[in-house]
This record gives sequence, structure tokens and C-alpha cells, in this order.
Amino acid sequence: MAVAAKKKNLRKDTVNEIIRAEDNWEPVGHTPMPEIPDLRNWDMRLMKTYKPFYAPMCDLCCFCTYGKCDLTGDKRGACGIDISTQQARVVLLACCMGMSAHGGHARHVLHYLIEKHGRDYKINLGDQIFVEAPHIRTVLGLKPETLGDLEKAMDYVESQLIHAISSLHTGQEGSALDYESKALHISMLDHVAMEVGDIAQIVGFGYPTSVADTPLVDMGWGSIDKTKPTILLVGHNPVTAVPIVDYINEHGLQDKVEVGGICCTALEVTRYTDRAKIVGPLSRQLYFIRTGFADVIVTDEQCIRTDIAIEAAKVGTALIATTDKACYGLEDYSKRETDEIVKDMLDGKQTLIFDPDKAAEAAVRVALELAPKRKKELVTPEQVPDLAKDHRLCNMCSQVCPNLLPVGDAIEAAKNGNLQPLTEVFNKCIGCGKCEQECPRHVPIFKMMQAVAGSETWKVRAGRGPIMDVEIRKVGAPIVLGTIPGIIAIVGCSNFPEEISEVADIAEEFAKRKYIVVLTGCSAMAAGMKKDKEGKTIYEKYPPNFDAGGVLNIGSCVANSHITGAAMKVANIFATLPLRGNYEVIADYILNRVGACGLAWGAYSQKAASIATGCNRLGIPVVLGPHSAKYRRLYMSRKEEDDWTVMDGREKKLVDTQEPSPEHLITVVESKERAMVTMAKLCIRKNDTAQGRQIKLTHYIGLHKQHLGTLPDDLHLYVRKASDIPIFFKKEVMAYLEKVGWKEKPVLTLPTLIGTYPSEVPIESVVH
Amino acid sequence: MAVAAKKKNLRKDTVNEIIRAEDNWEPVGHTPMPEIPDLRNWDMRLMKTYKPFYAPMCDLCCFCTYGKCDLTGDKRGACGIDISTQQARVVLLACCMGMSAHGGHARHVLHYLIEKHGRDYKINLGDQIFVEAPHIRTVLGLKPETLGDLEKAMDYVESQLIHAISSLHTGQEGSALDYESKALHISMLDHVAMEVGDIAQIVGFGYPTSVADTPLVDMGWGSIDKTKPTILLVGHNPVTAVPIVDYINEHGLQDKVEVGGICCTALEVTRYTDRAKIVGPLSRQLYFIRTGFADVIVTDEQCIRTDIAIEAAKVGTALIATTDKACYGLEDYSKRETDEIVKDMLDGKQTLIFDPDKAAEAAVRVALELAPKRKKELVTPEQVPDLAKDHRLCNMCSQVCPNLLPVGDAIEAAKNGNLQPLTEVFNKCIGCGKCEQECPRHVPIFKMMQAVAGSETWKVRAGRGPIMDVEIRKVGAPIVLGTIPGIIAIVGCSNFPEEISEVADIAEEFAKRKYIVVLTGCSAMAAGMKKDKEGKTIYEKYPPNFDAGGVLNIGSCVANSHITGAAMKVANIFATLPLRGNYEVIADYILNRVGACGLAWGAYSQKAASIATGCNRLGIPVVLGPHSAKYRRLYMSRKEEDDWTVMDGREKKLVDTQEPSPEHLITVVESKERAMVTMAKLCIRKNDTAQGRQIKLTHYIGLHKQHLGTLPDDLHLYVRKASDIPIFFKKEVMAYLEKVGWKEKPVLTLPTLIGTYPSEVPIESVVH
Amino acid sequence: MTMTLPYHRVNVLTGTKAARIIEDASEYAHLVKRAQRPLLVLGSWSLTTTLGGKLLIEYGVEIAKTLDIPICATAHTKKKLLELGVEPASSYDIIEILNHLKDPAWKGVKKEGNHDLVMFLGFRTDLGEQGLSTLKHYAPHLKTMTLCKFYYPHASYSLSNFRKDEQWKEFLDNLITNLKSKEA
Amino acid sequence: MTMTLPYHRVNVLTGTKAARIIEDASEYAHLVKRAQRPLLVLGSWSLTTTLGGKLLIEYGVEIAKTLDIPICATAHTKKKLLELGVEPASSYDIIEILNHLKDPAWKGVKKEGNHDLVMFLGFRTDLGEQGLSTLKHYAPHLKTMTLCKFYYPHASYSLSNFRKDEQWKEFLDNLITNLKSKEA
Repeated sequence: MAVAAKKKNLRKDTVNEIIRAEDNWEPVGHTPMPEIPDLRNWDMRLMKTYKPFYAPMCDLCCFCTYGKCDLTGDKRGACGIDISTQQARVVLLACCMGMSAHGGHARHVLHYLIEKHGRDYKINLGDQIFVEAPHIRTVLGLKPETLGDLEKAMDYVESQLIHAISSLHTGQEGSALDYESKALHISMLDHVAMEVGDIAQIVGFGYPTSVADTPLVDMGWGSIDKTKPTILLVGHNPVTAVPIVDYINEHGLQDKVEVGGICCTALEVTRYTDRAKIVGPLSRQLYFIRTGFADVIVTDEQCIRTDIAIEAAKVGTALIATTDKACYGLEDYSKRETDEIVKDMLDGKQTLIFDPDKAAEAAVRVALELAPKRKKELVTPEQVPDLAKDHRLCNMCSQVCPNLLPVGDAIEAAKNGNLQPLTEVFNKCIGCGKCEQECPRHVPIFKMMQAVAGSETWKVRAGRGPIMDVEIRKVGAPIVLGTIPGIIAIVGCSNFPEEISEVADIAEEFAKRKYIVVLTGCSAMAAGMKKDKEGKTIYEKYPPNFDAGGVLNIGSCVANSHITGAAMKVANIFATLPLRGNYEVIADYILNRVGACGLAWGAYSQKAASIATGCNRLGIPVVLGPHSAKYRRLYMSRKEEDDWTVMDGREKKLVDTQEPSPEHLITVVESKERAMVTMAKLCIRKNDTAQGRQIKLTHYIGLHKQHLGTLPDDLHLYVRKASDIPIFFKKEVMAYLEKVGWKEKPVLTLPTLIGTYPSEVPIESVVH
Repeated sequence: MAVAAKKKNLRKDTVNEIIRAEDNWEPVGHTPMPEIPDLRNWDMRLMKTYKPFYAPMCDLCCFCTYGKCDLTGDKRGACGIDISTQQARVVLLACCMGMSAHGGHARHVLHYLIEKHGRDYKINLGDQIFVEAPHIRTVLGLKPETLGDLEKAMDYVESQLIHAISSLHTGQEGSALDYESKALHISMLDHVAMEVGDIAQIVGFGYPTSVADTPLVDMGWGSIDKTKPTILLVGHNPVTAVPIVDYINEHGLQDKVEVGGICCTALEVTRYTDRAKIVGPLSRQLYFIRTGFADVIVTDEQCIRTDIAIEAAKVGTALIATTDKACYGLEDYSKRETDEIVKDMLDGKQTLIFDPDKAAEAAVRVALELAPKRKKELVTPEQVPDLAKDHRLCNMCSQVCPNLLPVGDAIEAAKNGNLQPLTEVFNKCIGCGKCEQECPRHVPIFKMMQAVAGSETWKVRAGRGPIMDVEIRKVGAPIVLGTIPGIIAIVGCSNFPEEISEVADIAEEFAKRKYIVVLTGCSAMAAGMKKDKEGKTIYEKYPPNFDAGGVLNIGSCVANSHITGAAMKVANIFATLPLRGNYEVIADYILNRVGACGLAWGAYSQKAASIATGCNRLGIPVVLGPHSAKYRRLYMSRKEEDDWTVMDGREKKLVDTQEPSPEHLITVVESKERAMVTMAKLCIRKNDTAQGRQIKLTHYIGLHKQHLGTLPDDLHLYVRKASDIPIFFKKEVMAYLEKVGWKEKPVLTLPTLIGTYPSEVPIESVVH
Repeated sequence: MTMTLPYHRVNVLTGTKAARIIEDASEYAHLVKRAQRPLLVLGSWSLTTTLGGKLLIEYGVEIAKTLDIPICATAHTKKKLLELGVEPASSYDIIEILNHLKDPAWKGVKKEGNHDLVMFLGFRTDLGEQGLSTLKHYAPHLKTMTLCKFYYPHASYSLSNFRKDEQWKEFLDNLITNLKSKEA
Repeated sequence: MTMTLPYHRVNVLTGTKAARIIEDASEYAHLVKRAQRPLLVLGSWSLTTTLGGKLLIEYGVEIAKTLDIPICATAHTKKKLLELGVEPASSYDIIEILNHLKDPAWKGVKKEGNHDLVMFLGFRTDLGEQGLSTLKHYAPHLKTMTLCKFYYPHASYSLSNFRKDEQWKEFLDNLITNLKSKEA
């Protein structure tokens, strides 16, 4: 007790100092710079409705030397862990990896830019963005003004990570729900880290900002002029890509050197210059490398084939690795003279260079030297049968395909001169190369694909970064009232189950229906890889504004923070709720009132896990493609069995709404058709006005009828009053409702979960 | 180039500011606050001799949604990874978990103590310790003066973690060696984090320091007075344990309440008060909990059974969880009134209380209330056959035992009245409880063990913390010259392959042979769990000084930093090498000149992985018990095939020593006998004088003959000149050397690896 | 080696509890007949896979009809079922029906109680195998049975990897015949 | 279910490549006889396990003697071997001998070249299984064979889990007889 009396509140003092609590731009909410326990009650409340659903990848745990331990049945491991807790533990690990990938990137970019511009360099996102960093504002309670302020955000993020990783140690957390709460915490911080990274890049590299119609840039490996020296950027971090462009510009080589990128570095470099090319998404990485058209590959970090150094060497492409994340065992040339580096590289040495300017110069100079000697030709359709001549239909290739594709049958057809099946396989190929590796007869499957890949090019709009405040002001009301039916965020990797064009199909379906469609990363690319009859991609057909029917490329992976940020800005700018240290109120607002739904159709990575889980904590549901069942955990309700009681914030009383909206926080669907139906449903929110609900139900019913043939069999759950019924389907719906004995549902003025679980947030906080 | 010109050296400036570079207590070395790439060349040099040896636990990788990927043969996964790189990745993950466990603990303790004492509270380790923090000095380049300075060390550690975790993401590192280098980096930081944690505890809680003969405390569950209210502390972090003791003292309850601990919290609390009891190591956790003798269990973090809340409830023991690492899904009572907490706990509620003072008061008050009602009796030998009556010899219990024990046979014997086999099983039991869980006939195996466990008590010396400077001054020369044959560090968990008493046997063997024997954690306990004929433990028989023949309990897991720290202090205090930012020189010194060897005979955890890997980067070899093959990676040489060339630091020329010393950096051995032989060999260093080498070979030969029956068949590799031959074995050795055609080996004045690999460290740095 | 690998290697079992492989249609039929409340779950591949000139979903319909087994139509299979004149008892997506099945207290698609045998036809093997893992671990109250030509380790009962579609067709035809027969 | 689980469940296989189970001593003998440079590695359990009144290590010695197979004595088995009048060819510890075996260029314990068949007897099954994993993954140039009464998934050839020691004894006796016989 004596001890307690002596104690200061160290944490509160420290937090107040970091966030400059005395600056009164907004009152400080209840959870500035939250630690693991601080939002735990919110998580538990979410998981009361949206319970973790587990699909174990393994019956066992092998984390410590007591193991392996069998966790089937009701067995516990030697440490006492059960199968659910072990799954949640693995989920937390994935989220930590994902957050750290973005966080490590953000730190690196920030460090580079502070070296360049200084710690006091101002954050200025142009004349249309004043709520510059909704995540940093909401989570930390800090309004960042300089690059130095962004460092504070990263310090905080890093301080949380060590505790989460610690909890993964054997003999720590014993509750699946608590591991989930930690995963939600770390994933919330992932969005903070992504925001830090992208804001730093925008202001530090001068990316476009406060503008919607960013340039249309070239995409497709066919857009690379193979007669020129070519530098291929692979990864996610522009710290070396930008100096490469600068070096080219400073030396007047703009027309003499091609710069193309795979994955997010491509999206980054095209924000810096629209002369750069996007070769394609992750799934085209190995394919393009094996063509040998790149003279130099520069790798940075994340989603790079780990055997890229070996693959580059095989085709005679030079390689420079540039980050501590992926060193490939190469010799560190960072402190050598550039002349020496170039000489050694021309002698065939692959190098590791942490100095971006040095790496940039070396890359360009080596490319200029190597290109004239490059002799690479694509395989023609005529050559294919001969390449396949050793093929026997053993189907090992099909058996090892992570996308379950009938590779063997396609090779069989190709051997006989029919390339159509191989074309189909290529269009679904995720690019891992295991088929060829496994082939006992060494059929060069990837090479054969050159004959079917086509050299088509597309246009994709360069990533635009944050949504402008003025856009939010305009769409805030229609979104919250429901008259804009929803924000559809199509994000994530290219591990698609079917044709890559499905992404474009889904995006267009919702754009046509006047949803706001935002995209990032490999999905933003994939959405551009389909043309209509006039040869136009959706980026050319739909407006680039954050408004009904717009189709927006927000940017790379780290730009995902601007999508969640936009939802936060709706609460702040439209509903005037303070963001500052006010996470629960903002998440509750979004869950109940902002009809947004994410889709990660081809998610493969741990980053996708943390991005999605971060959306979930903020109240944004996410739909995943079938491969994502391997993430092991979803958050799902059971619409008819669960309790849908919320608080009416104005009346301050509990109301059993009987309405499962949104129905799930994160779920997997099997087909694109089902995905669209589910997404339309997941945009429904309790706060919808009758008019808004009519519009949302119009799309839900329309998509359901189109793809499933009937009215939805849960339709009655979403009709509160007769006035919610879409006019277009009125008769049919009325008949259905009568049949199922539908009754009017309770009225609600302001739906909120605040007040339904233990929280320090008073219910008054949600009334704006 | 323009960009480069503008750049400041941000990192150097920042580092200099943090470490107060202008303070000239020592010159700043080449790697203050190193990042991942900075010591990479040192790692690569180590791994040139000590190559990673992998024993995969699984053929597959299941980290991303491309998987599962088969990595057998020369197959690569969908991301391009191969089996070795995947193993190294898992090793890095384990080291990150281990480091984070200590780091999270250190942060928590530090935060609590700064709240209590303020950031400017001075670090004072007593009048015998001036090199207060060899790791922080060596790794960061900072001489920490206050608790606030320790925070800087943790900030730095946390800043490194995010990059390491990022590199675990799919599509990052493609080299096993580079993953290993990252693991070595993180594990080096583990020792920094442990040092922060233990220094903070010592100064903040007033643990004994600058003293060797700390009190002898009671150990064994029999030492708990079962007639009194009993609080059981489980875990590693004293932040709540200390206030419990304070509360008891302040309320005059010293004679009325028993405080006992399991695992490291037991070691911590007995450093704070010698009235507390050590119940036992980790392996006795479930056993003791199931006796129900504890009235209240207070958990903190690490190595706690994850089902402890369930187990406590089963026997009617109240439970308070106190850290964010392990919340067990419990309701957060931190902000409730203590009266309410006590009331709810008496009603059967388990609670989560982050406020240590509140948790302390609640624990004591609840224990006082519950104890009078507790009715628990031990099973007697007479009751055993009846308890076993449903037993059939299906042997499922034996099949699931992680220690491969013949549990079924022992139960069979017990059923027939012979308890000897069950006694043997108990003595080898690691305490997981899987046998009983698996039993289809629900035989209460753990209960039956009560009849054989005995209530013997032992004495163990309370943990003493850092080695005193004066001790180092005294033993520095004999250690480096070899006349003290070595420092034997017996550390780690209680996942022992055979009887727990093996640890005491090994410790005593080396103490008798006048090695310096230091112990920590569960091994420090286990070493005390054996008595000689006079009833004395080794702690009562051998002196507590850091000197030849001493047996020292250094403390809990985090006190391991003082063992490595002692080796650093030899370099600094004896050899006057500057520590500051001078990691390579210090590690090189230790590798070549400080004959230390670790033994983790029962290592089970990720912490053990990072502690050992941190020793390895510092040049200290570690021997592991058989279970540790499941860590998947060792660092081993092949004595006859490998190149043992080093630099002669004075002569500045390369010398092929032909001497494999130390032979391995980390290896697994199968039996205690082999362990002792191997450890004696691993204490040999190139710098040994002839006299020192004679002494070391005397023990190596002696142990080898004793346990393997002959002279070592690699003995000729360790005899440089005839003067190295131990007098005691002279004839025999001479005959052997003649038989194998031994020749004199090159002379060496100052062995060092500096100069044999790319490094900025000039060779002059190693000459003191 | 005595371990059976699934056709698609991404589905390799890592664990201790693997499906019983049954190749005899009469044994399958016996298990189905013995079930109190069987359920047939149809997946998206049933719309794209043809076998003996018919869509896989048509086999599903025939199987369901034999014993009036209710159908859960996942993905977008409902539309095709309606075209085939079959009204599925429910149209949850795959993960949703699994989420219900793992609750022993769930009332089932016919509100008569949870199912005791769940048959799966026409799923991507990766999604199917993950889903079966959920039921293996969390639904000890029911058995799972796969009808596709692949070995599914996480199922209770699985076919083996059929080399030829003819074998599969024959199995399904025999299964239908057996289910139709009056004998138990 | 067609999967074989090892006796000690901590050794369960998680993967794709499992041992061939052989229960016929003559088949084992055939494999040993066919080997160019077999090696017998003896572990610490050979000192503590008795079978038919003899120490396991004595069976090891008998096996080695049949074809003059060199012995690597790991742990502290060397002392007992000397007592039994046998000089082992080497006395590496288990991990050290594995570390050599995985190098195809290693000269072997007799300096005649690396071994092509390595037999293991008397190891803790957990350490043994981990060690066999190393060889399975990193020593495609050799085959591994276990002689203990447990199924070892990571070996090339393994016995099954013998229920009774008598079976094991019979197997070892038969193996010795077969190895002694002149027939290949």
C-alpha cells in the first residue's frame, strides 16, 4: 500500500507527453496508445457475436521440445494447450509477421527520408487532406505534424510487438479468445504502421496526393520494351526504386532504360513516375524472371521468391538485394566503391547493397552494360509440342499444384498441339513453379507458358493514397444512411482460385451498381487486367473519385490503411466524432453505420492476415477466397441462433434487433458468384435508413437471384419495416415475407454496442 | 547523387546521442547498437567453422496459404524456400519468442520500478560491481547509470525485433545462413534484455548484490507448512510476488502465510526474502497444483501450464492472473475495489489483475479465508493399488509420454503393490500429465504419484546476480591461461531425459574437479535436489564464490546474462579490452581464450534457444540434452575435415593450428556420461598455456577413461607440444601419440579470428 | 510405406487422425442407411465437373433422391439445383454450414436435430480438406464422408484416389444402386 | 486408416516421406548383405535395455560380427563394448556421426568411403527420430535402417511396433541367423 501511494502514473504521463496531450485539437479519448489489455473488452464483445471459427492445418503442436503433441479430440499438449488455443496462437504469429513486414518497411522508409529531409520535415498531404492520419490520431491520439512524429508512432508499435511475441512462448496464454484479442491488437497496429509507411512515402518522395485522377500507367510484361536495358524491381519498398528513377533522370536516360516492377514496388514506383511499368502481380514473378528479359533484378522486401537469386543466375540476370530482410547469403557490397561493384557484377557476382543511391547507380550501369549482350527469345506456339515431347501423363505436376490445376492434362493437350488448356492453366496459375520442379521428365512447363501468356498490355491508374476530406464530406451521409450501398475494398495478393479476370468482374459488378470500389496491391493490378469490347479497362471506364460508381487504385499494400482510414474519416468528418484516442467509439460507429466490406480474393500472406484482422477490430467485415481457409481462423456469427441485441444510443435502452448485420466479420466463400452475394449482404448496417436499406436490399436480392436463382432465404431478417422493401422486388418480397411469417422489427434510433459490455466509454460518446 | 550529398548520417548521430558518445569512459568501438547487417560477417565466419546442422521436425511448410508445401528431397516450396532455410526460419522464430519473453518481462519490471522510483533512480550494484552491465556496454556502447538508461536498451532491442519478425514473412530471406545470422543477432539482444531485467530487479527490489554467500533457502514442496494459508507463485516475473511479500510483512503475517514458488518466480522471490520457499522446478508444477495444497495461485508469465486456470478450479484453488501475456480469458478486475475482488474470488471467480498491489492484497486475503476450509490429504502407498484397480496394460500412457517413460509398466507394478517403478517414473517425470489424460480407464496417475513423491526438502542458495569485479580480477588469469579448467554453466529447464539428480551429479563432478560451476533457473533448483550421506546438497558442500570449485546459483532465467557477462568481464577487467560497442573483439576473445561451456540438460523452451544462441554468438559453446534435437538446429564442426586456421594477433599471420577448439558451438549429446566428457573437451581453448592445457587434458582424459574406457581418440588433436601432456597420464599418452604419428603443432602467441574475414575491426584491437 | 497421400499434395495430412478409406460402394451405402439424419453438401466443383457425360451435381441429386437426403447447396449451386427441379433444404455457403454442424445442439437443415453423417460432393480439395479439419476437430458428434475421387485425410470416411474417372463413376453408380436397394 | 503411428507419439510423422516397414528378418538381412559399406550405430539404450536375458548391446555385437560390420559407439557405449571385447571403429556421439554421414564425400569410419547403409540400435526414440530426419533430408546417398522394436517414420527401413519383446528377440535372432548364412 505504501508502494501504491508513492506511485506516479508513469504511463499516463509518458503517453500525454508523446501525444502532446495539451494540444487541444480534440479531447483525448479513453484509450490513447492502448496496450494489450486496453481494448480487450471490445474484442471480447465482438467475439461474443462473431465467434472464432477454426480450421486447423495440423493436428499437432511442434513449438517446443516437449512435442510433438497431439491435440486431436479433447487432448491438451504437454504445456496444457488445446487445439483452439494453438490455432489462435498461430493466427497471432501470422498477424505479428504481417504487421512487422509493414512496420519494418515503414521504419526503413522513415529512416531514409529523415536522413534526407530531417526529422522536422512537415507532413503535408496537399490542400484536400487535413485529417492526415486517422489511424495515428485514433490509436495513438497524436496528430502527426512531422516525419519525427511518425517515428513516435513506430516506437509505440514496436513497444507492443515484443509483448505479443512473448505471449507466443510456451507456457503463456491459455485462452484462444485472449490470443485473438492480441491478434486484433497487433493488427490494429498494422494499420498504424501501414499509415506511417505510406504517409512518409507520399510526403518524402512527393507522390501524388489530394488528387483523384492520377495518371494511367502501363501494365503487363508486354509493356516493357525488350530492346532496352531493363531493370526489374521486385518487392514492396521504394527506397531503392526511387533513387533508380532519380539516377536515370539525372543522367538523361529516361528513354534509354526500362524500369518495371512486380508486386507493390511496381505500384510505388509508378506513383513516383508514370514512365515506369507494372509487369504484373506476384503470380507473374517467376514467369517473367524466367523469360530472362530483365538485365538487372533489384529486390527489396516481402513477397519475393526466396530462390530469386538462383532463378536470376539461371537466366543470366544480374541481381542486387537491398534490405536486411532478404540477403540471400550474398556478400555485402554496401561500403565498396560503385566501380568495383559494377565490375564484380559484370563478372557474375550477385550483390547486397544497403546504400540505396549506390545500389541505384550500380543497377543502371550494369543494365546498360548487360542489355546489348542479352539474347532471349520467347517460345512460340509452334515450338510447344516439341518441348512437351518427353511428357508422360504421370500427373505429378497436377498433384503438386497449390491451385489444384490440371497441369498434366494441359501439357498433354499442348503436346498434341492444342494450347487452349494450357492457356487456361496460365490464367489461373499462381506462379509457384512446383509443377516443373516435380516433373520427372523435366518438361519445361514455364517456358511453354511463354507461348500462351500473350503480351497484352493494360492501363492501370497509379495509386492515389488517402481519400480526400472533401470526398468524405460528400459521401459521408449517403454511406451512413445507406443510399450509397457500400464501399467495396478489393485488396490483397494474387493467389486467386480461378481466372485472374474474376477480380475485374467483381469490381465492375459493384461499380455498375454504384458502390464505391477501392483497390490495392496485386488486386488493384488484377482488376486492370481485363478489357471490354472497346479495349478499355475498368480504370478507363469508371471515374477515379471516392463516390458512387468510382473505381480507385489506392496504392500498394501499405495504402490499405487509407481504406480503413476513410471509414474512420466518415465518423470524424461526417459524424464529427473525435478520433483522438477514441478507438472503441470509432470502431463501434463503423461496425454499425459504415457499410464497407473488404474482399481478399487471392490472399496468401501473413500481411493479408493482419490487414484483414485490423479491419475486423475496426468493425469492417472481410470476405476471403477459398485458399484463405488455410489462415485457420474466421470470425462468424450464426444469424438465427445468435443474439443481435444492441443499445439504442439515444434512448439508452437495449433493443433486440433480430438483425444479423453485418453477419460475419471474416468468412471464406467458395465462388466468385457467392462472394458477390455475400459482400452485398455484408454492406447492410443497422443504421441504414429505409431508403438506404431498400437500395442495399435491391442489390442483395438482385445478386442473389442472378447467381442463386431465388430470393435470399434470410431476406426476412433484413426487412425491418415494410418501407425497407425495395420497390423493384416489392410483390415478390411481400409474398415471401408473408410465407415466412415475417413481423415488423423494433425501431432503433442509434445502434451501438457501447453499453452492452464493460467499457469506460460512456454511452454519450456515441451520440454526435 | 544529389540525394546522397544532402544526406546526414542520421543513424550515427542518433546512436551517439543515445549512448552519450562524448562520455569517454571507453572509446566507442565499431558496432555500437548494431543492426542486423552489422555483425553478419562475424556470424558468417563462425558458421564457416561451425556449420548449421538441421534435424527437421516436419517435411513441410504450412506458413502461408500456398501450402502445405513438401520440402523433402531437393524440392522448394511455392515461395521458393528449401528445407534448410525453412529450418533456420523456425529457429529465428524460436529465438524471437525467447528474446521477447525476456524482453517483455524486462519492460514490465522496468515500467513498474520507474513508476515506483523514477526514471533517474541510480543503478548501484554494490561496492564490488563496477562493470555493471557488460552486455549493454558491449552491444549498445552505453554505460547505464539509471533505470531510464535501461529503457534506452529496451527501445533498441524492440527496434530490432520488428525487422527480424518481418523477415519471417513469406517471400523474405532466402538463405539459411542469413536466417541464422538474424537468429544470432536477436539472441545477442536476448542477453541485453535479460541483463536489463535482472539489473532492474536487483536495484529496484533491493535483491542481494556484491555478495557471494546469499542465504540458503528451503526447497521442495515438503517445505510448505500445509497448516498455513498458502500462496503459490508460478512463472518468472516478480512484479506481483514482491508486493505479496511486502503486504505480508506490513501486516505482520510473516508467520501466518506461506509463500512458495514454482519456476523462476520462486528464484526471484527467494532473492527478496529467504522466508519464501521454492516448491520446485517446472516439472513439478502440475504435480503440486493437483495436491490442492495451495489456497491461491498467482500466475505471472512464461512456463506456466496454459491450463492452470482449469487445474486450479478442479482442486478448489483460487487463481489470480497478473500479466497481459497470459490472461486465460478471465475478467479484468484491475479497476475494481479490492473488497469486491476478494468477495468474488471467495465465490469462486478467477480474476485478472494487472495492478500488482491490488493483486497482492487480494491474494493474501483470499488465502487467509480459504485455508481454514481446505481439506486435502495426500494419497498413501496403501491406497495406490486401489486407485490403480481399473488399469489395464494398454500402454497408451507410455506411448504419449514426451519423456518416453514406461508409465504403464509402473502402474501395473503399483497395482500389484510394488511402488519402485512408479518412484523411478516420478523421478524422471517432466510433469505434463498426458499419461493421465490419455488413460481410457481414467486411472488417476498423478494422484498415485503423491504416494511416491516423498516430502523431502533441500537447501538451495538464493540467486546472487552478477559476478563481482574482484572475483573476475582473481580468476581472470587462471581462466585465460587454462589453470582453472573452465567455467561450467548449467542452465535451463527441467525437461531432463533421466533422473532429475543427474544435474546434481554433473555439477558436483565439475566442482570436484575445480571448475567454476554456475547455475540458473530450474537447473539451479535441480542441482540442489540431491543430498550426500550427511544430508548436504552441493550448495552446502561447495563454496559460493566465483572461483575454482565454487558452486553458484546465479539466479533466474534472466540471470543467465550474468554468466555471459562474466565472460565479457574477463576480457574487460583482466585483459583490459574495451567493451564499448566492441562486440566482435569481445566475442573473439571469449571464443579463443575463455574456457566456458554451457549445459542445458533439460532445455524445453524458446528462451533456452535464444539464450544458447546468444552464447554462441559470443563464442561460448553449449551442450544440450537429447530432447533438444527438436530445436532443429545445431552449430557443429567436423574436427578432422575442417580448417582450424586462425590469425596470430601479435605476429599478424595466419596459422593452421589443426586444433578443433572449441570443437562445436552447440551440440546434443545422448547421455550424462557423454555430456561430461564433451563439456570438458569444449573448455579447451587455443590460448591455453601448457600448464593450463595439461590441467584441461587431465580432466578430459580422466572423464573419457572413466566413462568411455579409453583415452580419447582425438586426443592427439589437442596436444600441441609435449609440454601439454598431463603428467598423470604421461606414459599412456606418449604411447598413444606415437601410435597415431602425432607431430608438434605450430606455435601461436595470440589466437584470433579477426583478420580472417571481412571486418572493420583492425587486428590491433585484439592485442591488449 | 503405409501412408496414403492425398491426390493434391497441399492437402497432406499432418497429424494423427486420418480418414478410413473405403472403396466398396455397398459399405458406403450401409453407413448412409444407418445414419439417422444424413446431409449432402454440394460444392462449386459439382457445377464444373462432368462424369460420364453428366454434371457431378446430377449424381448428387440422384444420391439425395434415393433416401430423401436433404441437400445443403453451397456456393452458387442452388441455381442449378432449381433448374434440375430440386429445392435444396438450405443454401449456406460451405463455411457457414460447417459453423452450424459443429454445434451439437443445432437443429439441422430440417429442424429435426443436427446431422450425424455429412456427405460432401464437389468441393475444391483444399477448401474441402480445411473444412473437414474443422469437423474432425470440433464435431465429434458426427461423421463425415467424401464422395469425390480424391483421398481426403480429414474426413471420417473417404474414397481413395481413383486413377480413372470410370472407377469413380462406377462407385457413384453402385452407391446409388445400393442406396436404392431395400437391404440395410 | 492406413497410417502407421510410431509407438512414442512425440515421434509422429508430419510429412510425406515415411519409412518402409519390414517385418521379415530375411529381407533386412538381404538389404544389409547387399550394402557395400554398412555401419552399425549403437546408442545409450543398448546399455539399459535387456532382451531375453541379454543386454541389447550384445545383440548389436553379434550383428556386427556376422559380416564384420564396423560399429560407431555413441554416448558411453564404448566402455561396455570394450568389456565385451569389441573395439568400435569410432566413438563419435550420435549427432557427430550424423554430421559426418550427411557428407557424401566423407571417408567413413574405416576411411574406405562413406557408408551406404546405416543401422541404428538402442537409441532414445525421440533423439533417434530427429537424427533420422537429418539423414532423410540431407543424406540421399545412404539408407537408414532401425533395429529397435519401434516404428521410426524417418528411417528408410523400420521395424513395426512390436507388441511383445519376444517378437523383437525373434526378429533379431533371425536377422543374425540370416546374416550368418552364405546366401545373399
